Amino acid sequence: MKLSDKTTAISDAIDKISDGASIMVGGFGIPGTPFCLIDELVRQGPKNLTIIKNDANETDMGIDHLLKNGQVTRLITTHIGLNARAIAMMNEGVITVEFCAQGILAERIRAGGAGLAGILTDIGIDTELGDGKQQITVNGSPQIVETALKADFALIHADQADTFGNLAYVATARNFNPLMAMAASTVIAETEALVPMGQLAPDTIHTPGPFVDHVVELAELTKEYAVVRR
Amino acid sequence: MKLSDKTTAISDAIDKISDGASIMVGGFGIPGTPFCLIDELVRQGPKNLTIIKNDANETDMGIDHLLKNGQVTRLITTHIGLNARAIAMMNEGVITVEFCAQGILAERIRAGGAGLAGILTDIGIDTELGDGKQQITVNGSPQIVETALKADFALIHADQADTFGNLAYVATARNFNPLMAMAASTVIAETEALVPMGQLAPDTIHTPGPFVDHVVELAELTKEYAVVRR
Amino acid sequence: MSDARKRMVARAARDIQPGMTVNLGIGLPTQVVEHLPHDMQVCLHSENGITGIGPSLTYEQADRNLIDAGGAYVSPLPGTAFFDSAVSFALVRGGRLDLTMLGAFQIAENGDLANWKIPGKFSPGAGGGMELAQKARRVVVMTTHTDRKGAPKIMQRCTLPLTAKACVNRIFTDMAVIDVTDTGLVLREVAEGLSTTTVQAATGANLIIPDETLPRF
Amino acid sequence: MSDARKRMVARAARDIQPGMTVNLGIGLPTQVVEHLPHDMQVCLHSENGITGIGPSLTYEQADRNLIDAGGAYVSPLPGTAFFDSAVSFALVRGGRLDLTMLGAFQIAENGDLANWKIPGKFSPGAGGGMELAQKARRVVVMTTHTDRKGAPKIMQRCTLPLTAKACVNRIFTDMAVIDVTDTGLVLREVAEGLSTTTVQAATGANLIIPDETLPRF
Repeated sequence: MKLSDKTTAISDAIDKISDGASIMVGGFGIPGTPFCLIDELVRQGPKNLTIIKNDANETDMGIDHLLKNGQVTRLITTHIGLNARAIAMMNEGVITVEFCAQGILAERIRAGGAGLAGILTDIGIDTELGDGKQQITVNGSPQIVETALKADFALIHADQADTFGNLAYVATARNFNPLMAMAASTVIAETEALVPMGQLAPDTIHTPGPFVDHVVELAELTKEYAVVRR
Repeated sequence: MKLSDKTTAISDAIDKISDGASIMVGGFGIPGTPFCLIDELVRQGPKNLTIIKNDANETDMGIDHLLKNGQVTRLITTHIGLNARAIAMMNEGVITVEFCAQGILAERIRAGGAGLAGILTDIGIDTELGDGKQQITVNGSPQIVETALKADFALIHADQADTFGNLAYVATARNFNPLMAMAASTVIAETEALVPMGQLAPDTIHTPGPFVDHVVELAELTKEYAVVRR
Repeated sequence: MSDARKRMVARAARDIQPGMTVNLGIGLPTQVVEHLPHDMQVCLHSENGITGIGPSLTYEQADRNLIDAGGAYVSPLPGTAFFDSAVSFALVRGGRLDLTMLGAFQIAENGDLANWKIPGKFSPGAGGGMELAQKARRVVVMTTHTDRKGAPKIMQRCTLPLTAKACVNRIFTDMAVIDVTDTGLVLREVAEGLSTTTVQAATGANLIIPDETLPRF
Repeated sequence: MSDARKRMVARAARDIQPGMTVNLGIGLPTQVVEHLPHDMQVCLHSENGITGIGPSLTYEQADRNLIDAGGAYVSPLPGTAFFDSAVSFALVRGGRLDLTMLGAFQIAENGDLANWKIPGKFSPGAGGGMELAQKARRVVVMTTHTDRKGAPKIMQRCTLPLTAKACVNRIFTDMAVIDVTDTGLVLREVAEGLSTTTVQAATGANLIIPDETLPRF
């Protein structure tokens, strides 16, 4: 027995994404954001996308290119304070923004990946974020039903990958990536390094290969991956 | 800044467990079962314990010593087929056994560790395991409310630990350990190797130190950890 | 093991397609692996936390920390990954398990499966079986066609507690290969030397028998 | 930063006890770290997936993949661990975060906190703030005592959308240290040079002022 080869050209991988798709995008700030996959998504230009991402990156960076290019109609996120364009588009009604508490966004995505219908939590109870959500009583306490999130695609940034799609992340570039890599019908991972099969120690793999559909090796990193002076 | 030292003598760590305690115990079969912590629990002898563990080990091994010693009143588990004593005690009403689907036991423990009230799943629907459980409708489908599990203590087996309680597991000895290590009020981890601070690579730690209260370095492994000829 | 059961195992192995992620249940299904081509691209999953399982090991070769869910000592492949029990069942319930092969006590004509409990006799708990049966993309069952007393295991309705409802796609027995379809049980293949009449007589539910000559195994 | 605010930050740092796991929110709370003893046993958590955060780094020293939740480049310590966003908030909601220090727009006398939204003006989303406020074992707030127009931030009831109800244990301001108790807001310490009357006058809720002389900071 051996494991299959999932390496794919970036254009072929992103070509699978059509108008109206829902797309989870890894990253928390700069680390872990798949900037190259996003650039290719801008180049190919599918529209009416729903983006699920912790943040909206910053103006002129990452998913802001998708916003600027008019490809996004809906954003499910936790905080967009560093992207003035995203806030303006939200205020003007050009995009619909659904805010989640950050850890609840993580859990909803994880629940989607784990094949659960949702989770029960008291986070956000008696606040605006709890408004209009189904509540039930568990052991005498009111709990909000937070439904699982799944997506058509997940765009993932890995530090290392093998050809089967086993992924390893580095430092705080991990964040939402391993959760999203379980929760989409088609998972596309870009990797800084494509390593030979067996080079990733089995105990240190963060995302097991069966969750991943396409591995895209990055020839070089764009400047968006670099340290930013503020 | 530096991180605190949580190394504890095995007798002091287990001494915190009193009659009536609920205890999660890691392991799936032999790998990952904290046999030395269990032996000390037998030696100290607290009674009326609730044990939460994937399985009941095998006769004359692991938690079977607790069963034989009359310390257990309740067992929450997924499969006890390899322990004839556990099945006999269940059939005679000496212990109460609550069965969960294996992945649902994992999720209930994880939910406890993640501070959630529970999860929503269709696993076990229209079967005996779903009987008597609260159901709600989510997006038009019936879902079972599986409540979070927490415990007073978790007994964990790690391959490597540092003094702060960062833990790394090996191969299939990981199983329920990292989940239980998040879900108990007091987490006691035995480790085969106690390594200097900084020796575990931050990307390869499976359980971050803040979840762990006591680290017990094992002087030697008992024969129960070894390969078994069947 | 009877020659027919050996042929059943070999036949079942041919249902595993390259690129699949597969979970082989304890018992007969485990033996399927011996019939896979040596260089086949297939990823074996075990619910205790592995993907990319390699061949089983002797006790002398065994790693005490590396077993499958049935307790067999196994080996890693290049590309094996280890993970916790929550991730392991996320893979199952989340739709990433292409195929599971399970044992059975009873199978109903609508695909209901009973394989975990015989009230009063055998109640060790379901383990991971419910999730495998309910959530693998394709569920095939491997079993003797009848029990030790000769009673059919394939029946109109299960009388034992269910593992999962309407979950079975295909049944491999020592007598036949049978598909569970929307219109009922369809006989697809018959063991060497048996007539379709014999198979129907050993089955507790109606079999739809196509007009064409059925393959033998 | 005013001298009083600097002294507030230094005073707040003294509330961090050895062995604690602590999350310092963006803004003033981040500066608390500069006032901790160099060899203190404390584990800093950031919600983007780190425990055991070391000192901040200059841009020249920075690792592009290692930031805190506020975007500052930070360093690891011996014993730092990285993890995903689900584990990070499991730590917060599961009760393993001993203390969080947060900024505030408004605090009510019952401990209600508003710090994430000013309708029509500022609605970038709550980020991780709700879970920190609702689930850290101890929640302290650091803020100027009044807003830029001199209006009190501590009031009988918050008028802005809440982050979490009845969550605040202690309030550090540039004027005072105030505890939220079952019987109301208790003035514990007063900034150098201010009278309790001045503090009360700048506060939109009643302060319980103990008879004894209050410590200065």
